[in-house]
Amino acid sequence: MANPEPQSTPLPHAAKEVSGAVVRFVGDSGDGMQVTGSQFTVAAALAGNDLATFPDFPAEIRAPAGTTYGVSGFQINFASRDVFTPGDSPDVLVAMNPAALTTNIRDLKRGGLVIVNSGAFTATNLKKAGYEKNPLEDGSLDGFNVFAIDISKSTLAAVEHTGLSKKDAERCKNFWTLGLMFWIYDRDLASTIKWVEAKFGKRQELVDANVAALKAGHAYGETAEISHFHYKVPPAAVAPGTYRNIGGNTALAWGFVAAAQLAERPLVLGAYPITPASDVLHELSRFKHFGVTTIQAEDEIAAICLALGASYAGSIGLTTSSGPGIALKGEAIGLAVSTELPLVIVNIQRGGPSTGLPTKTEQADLFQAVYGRNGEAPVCVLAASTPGDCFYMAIEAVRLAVKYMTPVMLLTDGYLANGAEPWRIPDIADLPKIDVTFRTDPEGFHPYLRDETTLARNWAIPGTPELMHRIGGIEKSFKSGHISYDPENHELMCQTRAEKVARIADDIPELQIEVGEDSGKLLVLGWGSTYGAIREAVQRARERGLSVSHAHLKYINPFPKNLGEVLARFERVLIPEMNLGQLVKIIRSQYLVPAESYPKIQGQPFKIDEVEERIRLVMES
Amino acid sequence: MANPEPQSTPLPHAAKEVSGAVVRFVGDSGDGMQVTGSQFTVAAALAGNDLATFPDFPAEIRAPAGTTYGVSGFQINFASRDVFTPGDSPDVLVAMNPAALTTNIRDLKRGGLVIVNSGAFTATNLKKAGYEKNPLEDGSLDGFNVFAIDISKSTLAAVEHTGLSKKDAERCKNFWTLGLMFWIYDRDLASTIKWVEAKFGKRQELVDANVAALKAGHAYGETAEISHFHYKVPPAAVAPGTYRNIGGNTALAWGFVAAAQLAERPLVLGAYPITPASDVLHELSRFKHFGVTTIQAEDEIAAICLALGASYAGSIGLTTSSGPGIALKGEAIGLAVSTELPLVIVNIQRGGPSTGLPTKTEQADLFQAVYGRNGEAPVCVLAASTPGDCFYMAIEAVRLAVKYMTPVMLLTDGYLANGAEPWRIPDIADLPKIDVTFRTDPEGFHPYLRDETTLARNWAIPGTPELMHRIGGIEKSFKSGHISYDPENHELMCQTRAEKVARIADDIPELQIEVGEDSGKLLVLGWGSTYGAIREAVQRARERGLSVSHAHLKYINPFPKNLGEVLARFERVLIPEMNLGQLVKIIRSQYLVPAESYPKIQGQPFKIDEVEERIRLVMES
Amino acid sequence: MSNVVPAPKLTRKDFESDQDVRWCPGCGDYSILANVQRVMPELGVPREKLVFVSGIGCSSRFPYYMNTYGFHTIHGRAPAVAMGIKAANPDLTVWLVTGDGDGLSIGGNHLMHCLRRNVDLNILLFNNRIYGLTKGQYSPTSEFGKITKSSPTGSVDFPVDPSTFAIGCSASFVARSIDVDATHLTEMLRRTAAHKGASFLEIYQNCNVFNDGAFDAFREKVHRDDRTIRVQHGKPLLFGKDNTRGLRIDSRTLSLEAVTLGENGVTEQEILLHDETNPTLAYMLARMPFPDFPVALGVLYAVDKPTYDGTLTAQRDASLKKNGQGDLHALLHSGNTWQVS
Amino acid sequence: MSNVVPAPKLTRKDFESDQDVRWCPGCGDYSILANVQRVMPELGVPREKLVFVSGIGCSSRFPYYMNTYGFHTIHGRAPAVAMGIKAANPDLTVWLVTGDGDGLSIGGNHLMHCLRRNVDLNILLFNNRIYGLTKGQYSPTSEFGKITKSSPTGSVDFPVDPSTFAIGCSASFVARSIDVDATHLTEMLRRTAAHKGASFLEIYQNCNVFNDGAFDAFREKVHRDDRTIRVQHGKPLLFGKDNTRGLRIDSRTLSLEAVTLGENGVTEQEILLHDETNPTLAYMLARMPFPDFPVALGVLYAVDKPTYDGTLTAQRDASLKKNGQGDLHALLHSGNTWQVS
Ligand SMILES: Cc1ncc(C[n+]2csc(CCOP(=O)(O)OP(=O)(O)O)c2C)c(N)n1
Ligand SMILES: Cc1ncc(C[n+]2csc(CCOP(=O)(O)OP(=O)(O)O)c2C)c(N)n1
Ligand code: SF4
Ligand code: SF4
Ligand SMILES: [Mg+2]
Ligand SMILES: [Mg+2]
Repeated sequence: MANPEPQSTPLPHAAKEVSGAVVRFVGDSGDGMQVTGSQFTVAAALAGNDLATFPDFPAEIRAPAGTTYGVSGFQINFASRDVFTPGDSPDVLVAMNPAALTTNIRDLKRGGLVIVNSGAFTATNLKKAGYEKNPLEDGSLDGFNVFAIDISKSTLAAVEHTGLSKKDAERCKNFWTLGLMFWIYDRDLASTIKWVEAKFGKRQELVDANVAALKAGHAYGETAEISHFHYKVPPAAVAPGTYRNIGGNTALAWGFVAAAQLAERPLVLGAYPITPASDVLHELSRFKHFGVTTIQAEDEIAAICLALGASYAGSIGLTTSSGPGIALKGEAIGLAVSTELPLVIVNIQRGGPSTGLPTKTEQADLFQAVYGRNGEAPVCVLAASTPGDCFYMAIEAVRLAVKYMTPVMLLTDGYLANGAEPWRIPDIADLPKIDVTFRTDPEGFHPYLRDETTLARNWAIPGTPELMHRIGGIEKSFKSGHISYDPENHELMCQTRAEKVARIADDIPELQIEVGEDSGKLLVLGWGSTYGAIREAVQRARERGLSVSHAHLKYINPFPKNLGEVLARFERVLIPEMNLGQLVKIIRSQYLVPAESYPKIQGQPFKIDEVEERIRLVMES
Repeated sequence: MANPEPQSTPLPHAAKEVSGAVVRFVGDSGDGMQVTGSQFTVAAALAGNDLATFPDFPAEIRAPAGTTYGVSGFQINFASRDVFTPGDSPDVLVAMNPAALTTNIRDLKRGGLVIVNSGAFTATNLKKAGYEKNPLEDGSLDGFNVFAIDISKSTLAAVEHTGLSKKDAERCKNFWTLGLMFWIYDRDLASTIKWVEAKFGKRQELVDANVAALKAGHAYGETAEISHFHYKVPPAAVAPGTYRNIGGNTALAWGFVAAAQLAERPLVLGAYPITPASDVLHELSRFKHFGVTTIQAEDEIAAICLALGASYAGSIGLTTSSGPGIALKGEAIGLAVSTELPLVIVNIQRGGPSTGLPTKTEQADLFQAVYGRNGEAPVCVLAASTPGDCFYMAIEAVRLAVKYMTPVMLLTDGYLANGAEPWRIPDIADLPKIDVTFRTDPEGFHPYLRDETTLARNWAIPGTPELMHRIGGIEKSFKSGHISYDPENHELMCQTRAEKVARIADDIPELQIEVGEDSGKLLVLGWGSTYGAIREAVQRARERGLSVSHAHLKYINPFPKNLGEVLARFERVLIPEMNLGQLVKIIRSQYLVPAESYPKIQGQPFKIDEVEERIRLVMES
Repeated sequence: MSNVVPAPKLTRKDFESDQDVRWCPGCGDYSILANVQRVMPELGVPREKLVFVSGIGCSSRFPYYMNTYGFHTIHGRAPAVAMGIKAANPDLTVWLVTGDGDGLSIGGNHLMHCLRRNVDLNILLFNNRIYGLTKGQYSPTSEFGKITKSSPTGSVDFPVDPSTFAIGCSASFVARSIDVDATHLTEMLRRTAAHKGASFLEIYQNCNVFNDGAFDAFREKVHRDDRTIRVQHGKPLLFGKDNTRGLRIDSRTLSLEAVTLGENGVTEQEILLHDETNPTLAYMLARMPFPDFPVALGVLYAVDKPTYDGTLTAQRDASLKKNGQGDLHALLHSGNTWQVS
Repeated sequence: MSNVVPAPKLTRKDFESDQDVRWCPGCGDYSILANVQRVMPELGVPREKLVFVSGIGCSSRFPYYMNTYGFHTIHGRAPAVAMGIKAANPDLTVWLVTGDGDGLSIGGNHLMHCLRRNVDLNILLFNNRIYGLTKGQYSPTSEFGKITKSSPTGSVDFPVDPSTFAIGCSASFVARSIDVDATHLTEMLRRTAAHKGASFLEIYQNCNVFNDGAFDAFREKVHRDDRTIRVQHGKPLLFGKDNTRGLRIDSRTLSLEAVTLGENGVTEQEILLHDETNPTLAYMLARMPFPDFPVALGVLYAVDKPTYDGTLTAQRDASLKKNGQGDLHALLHSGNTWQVS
């Protein structure tokens, strides 16, 4: 990780082996940084590195060029060892304009490498970015290795032969930059060239221009004084298999497609667009041939109601949204609880309260998930911990929903949604089938007959002869399923619904220690997307000799059966969360342990350093 | 309380002094039981008794006559000592038909007095009530003192002279019954006669008939063998003042009228009808001349949004609803949190989840109140403990909302809403003014400038010159109020909003012990409408020598500052709630005390006996 | 085919559930229930393929009384739930029962979107111009100035006319009937059932407890002929005893006139013919001001239009045809992958 | 009165806030903003009495750019918030800015109720037929079969026409304009401001990022004359270069015809005069199928009707007059009371 090393002067062209690096690409929204980052990612993946990525979009669709709020970024952490987060501070910052530089330079490692497109450092752009002086000239970047290259100009020169207009030609500058970065990290250009060909297909001049820019950038590496910065990151030792890079929202969508196939039932998604959940709708709407029906509803209430209607009719009902949209679904979740229908609700959390920080990440909807409804309305709550895990948790959500005839809330967040990681593609045959049996026997039937073990009521769908029945949100008799206002029956039903969800604990894995011993001084307990940062921080703290372990909750309601025991085996418990301390309250109320909260609520994921530092502080206190 | 005494044979006509009684009137929805109960209540109040009442309506608007689900009831507990609940088991049951008898007889005290209208015990009615045999004849009522009187026939005879149609004449039978009850409890007929005259005013024949029925029933008491049952309940020793009987929803509405006057601001209510909250809308819509504007919105979301709009414009915004409606308001409450506008949300809780038991009471929306929103969205949560207390808590909700520029959620429930108690009318001059100061000074103004003590932002309303500004649900800069996506600023704002609500603890009364010592073996901690039952149960347990005290929370977020200390002074803490244990979880998470839950979720309030029994069990364990 | 045993013919009784009907005695809902149960056997849909979906309100208790599948949902949301049912299984015949509060106050948006999308549902809106279940507040169809518990000095809202609203939402079928007229109502129920797409039937329904007599001015036998017009496709828009009155268009003012045949030389020639497919006429008929004009009952508008669920199914089929049955393995391996061994 | 110092005349600049405008370069929203800022000074309402309320969407960012009071609320709920503001202080002039998604998808119900109630608001609906802020899903006004991220094989929803919807909701003022036509737009903004009650102005607005060219077929200079008709009260419904085309009613079929003057003997006589007060005409104009008919721009409908807030105020005043200022002491002591001493 200790690269670039500004003081050393390795021979030009000799790639120095390093264990990994964190690179951040930043530029104007129109500069194509997301494409650049993705292509760099693919190359790293193909080179066998482990990696994690995170894009950072501006809140505005297309802010005026050159403004600080129009800056778009993409960060990748790739290494020859296991990687769990997109990295804390970049080793390399690629900044395509002054606004990108000013908003990102403070994150760069001291001594890090800065590559800037000096061609974009015009007076206007400097002003838009709020610079009084040109930072490339005023010494404010001292302490970094700065390479100011007129990338715009170099790109124009490189693609001149293609006859593109100046505007179109300049657009290739991200490929020039990518070429240079490929040189620095000794990557193969082939996969990107293939991508460019596929992407621009019929427009040969664009293919030519982008490839020419890419190659020119690459060639530039060889020649300039930048050639000192030439690294090799060997492949990581990862489990054998076929891999792909996958983002959280894609993994989630595919997980639901898989779940539907495993259950051999159609999937009906009711959704209303909202950042950062919309992409799940987009992705699933491509899968009609998988038996997936997506409905863009008029609002979030309609979205959940139609998913519930679909569940009632025997499909797997799914609804996806984010905080404010989930707030609107509360009443209908209650109906799902009362009618005991399977339903999966996904909350891809973003910064709140209210509209909050729509494009930023947060974990502050946990209370809403566990408690946010009128009446005693227990739902099963799950949380995915990495982008790839979204795939498996989607399947798990469906499994539990249909097996227990219950709504299941699956939590992810903006960080998981947009982040990506290499993912070993599972063998379909290894995925366990999800058993769905509809009631068909009229003998002794009523809709609230229950399975003795799971307490799930039977799923009797319209279309089944002789099972005609009526359900609704009014309390029902335990014995007949008819409306009942009987006092004792109401208590029995409330307890039964609670007990049913509680029994899911018998059907889920026990909590494992991810890193460290089974007992000790400190347990760092996390949930959701903080997995990577906590894991690495605990690892590092352990390397410094601290008695600390990491466990991570993917099941929040109910908790794994052994959670109480696990907590009891540690002297102290620290819970880092991207909120003001929600899981910690739930844990305290249930187990009466003085778990300590480490809250961070900045729209940004935890850095490994931050967690490590907090562990140190706690251990010292 | 030990009355009626079936075995004793006091001289007829000599009223025996007893300390109090519980009487329940039950009949068909059309039988006028609510009127009967209310009139009986007024007479008891005028006689100086302390009392509490509870009506029990059927869920159906007007169920077919004679059915069990059409039974309407009214219970009153009146005594010469303090009364805190409508009573556990009635001493006297007045049942106007078989359906009323069958659905209520199991609640009656052993040896209690049953008065039935035998005229309604026809074959059809018996069948509708599910009786195979006539219970008046088959010995199933042995062990009670049963008086089967053909009240229908007696009433017809009594009013014959008025020339009313048979149908109208028979309608007077509730007044006949009331007359008899007045005789039994030695009440004055005057107030009811006055009421009848006012009510039927122009229709003299109805006045005559009802008064005749009343007097006939009264006269009946003198003559029959029932004359053994003749009691006198002396006046209670209550604080001097002017009293009235008041129901929870009325007190709530009047409290808001008072609050608006105390704040010298108009009140704008946005509401959508829902049981059991609608009556607050009905009541407030009569007070236009108090500066109260009520808007029946198209739904609950519109209702809260328009209340928020009104707050923004400088009125006191109020929205009232019940569980499912509150669920719909979650997103907009978040907007109120983010825009830091004063807003009062009242949840008159009913049985859930979903539509649940709409006409029954419950306390299961506490989690929703405290936690039920996306993001870190703290609101102040209050709970009223008696019908009369609703008046004061309404004022308190408004005071805190405008002082702290925060949404305040006030919880009551169906039991408080419909229950009633005598209430000492406060002197207006004693009610503290609510200070409202709008910002008018443009100097240094921005909308999120804060008061240093309360952290409330300044309230700058449209119409104020030079203060034009924009607010919304996106995160704002602490320093300027403009939109801000800055990470540290977001954390600061989240903490500030939390801290602001936390500081309310400095501004509310400390928790008092209602009954018992300041420390000891067991604290029974309640909140909301369980006040009366817990108080009486603790009192009785203490009379049996147990070391138990009662404290009651009216402030739930934040808790009173001394709550932790109070909890620590007791060996054990028991929390009875009409849910599956919600407050108990919040207390445990905050104070890490092993508080024990006593849940009851039957759509019915706790009985004193139940709480007392649980106290006994806990003390023995 | 020859092996299929013909299902025994169902009767009205077969559609009665085992639950006691719990509306107030005298409520208009009883008559609607009876007529629906009467029409059901004619439609030939097996009971297990029928689903009655409703929101919350007196009217929304309807499903409990039908011996079919039934889903009593939450206030205002029945259209969304119904749409989900149809999307999951277009094979089911879905009836939606709602009230003027449920369907037009809290649920107005879902109704609008379900109408414009033309989801294949049979929608019955029981319009009693009041909130029944919550005991008598004014509703979005209550007349301006209505005095109720929540509007003691008169409501300040102008009402919305359900059928006009439906027309504004581009509904493909809009009809109106009335609880007490069994013949007309059953006919309208048949038409509603027959229409493919979102069929919207507004039924005037008397709430004898909280809004008794709301429709007496044209519901009473004596007024019926004069104060209602039963529109029929292709037939002249005549009304009144012996059909002596009629509707004519004033093309200068582009508005309807109620005229009497024979008076001022008016002949039947001038009377408009009803055309179900004409949206403008439907719009005018729906909103004729009473009592200057009669209340229009019947099918105001009916056109064929692809249904939402039909298009969904077609897209599903097309996708299957084009892509074949989805292959999960191929999906997971699509795009860039790499091998680690 | 004579002591009042006349307020200095405001200019467009006075209505610009200190915030950078953050729409995509080229977005139609810029032109609308400029025209609103241009019209504001003419209206003579002091800035502090102006409130701009919006929901969520690109369009809903509007209030941030106006140097007036502004409330950027939550998705779809602006009409309800605005109504609360007017109920609390009818003295304020409230503008509501919404989008086709905000106002017609999630917020359709509030919009409907606000229109039927005739709350005194100026409502601007920016119709770009797309969800802009969430990056390009189809909206309720997108054409059937539209291909977007959420409808890769084409949307299955029939669109709703905002103006037709407003007419179906009994709105008292319905107008339509277009972002690029400053003259027409400012005129419509003036009319919108002048109307007492819920004034509904639909503005076609180009989203050049996600739905570029949505209105080109009639927005482009070359097509403007032929493919739009600018309706004006009392004037004949003429359009086309040199006004050679016009709209005529076919009273047999009760429908509009687009005719060419001079062709088949058509004379100007036969051309309909526009009548803003005729709901039927408004309905027909709003929903004319394009491109067989031109797109109608202008005030389609405008009638006077009591406003919601006006009636509220009147009731408040009447109650004060009747009951006097509310007396809390008397209220608490009303009914049965008793004395304990
Ligand atoms: C979310 C929610 N809000 C309010 C209610 C209370 N509520 C039940 S039915 C109803 C109105 C019923 O009116 P309508 O739809 O006209 O039906 P009717 O009873 O007149 O048949 C209301 C407001 C509820 N159940 N849920
Ligand atoms: C409750 C909620 N649901 C969804 C969203 C996401 N969202 C924001 S704007 C928008 C649609 C915007 O479309 P439109 O109103 O047409 O405005 P435009 O951006 O096109 O101007 C959506 C779905 C949200 N902010 N809140
Ligand atoms: S309240 Fe009205 S609508 Fe409801 S059941 Fe009774 S009569 Fe019918
Ligand atoms: S996305 Fe479209 S509507 Fe939104 S600002 Fe950009 S161009 Fe305008
Ligand atoms: Mg109704
Ligand atoms: Mg739009």
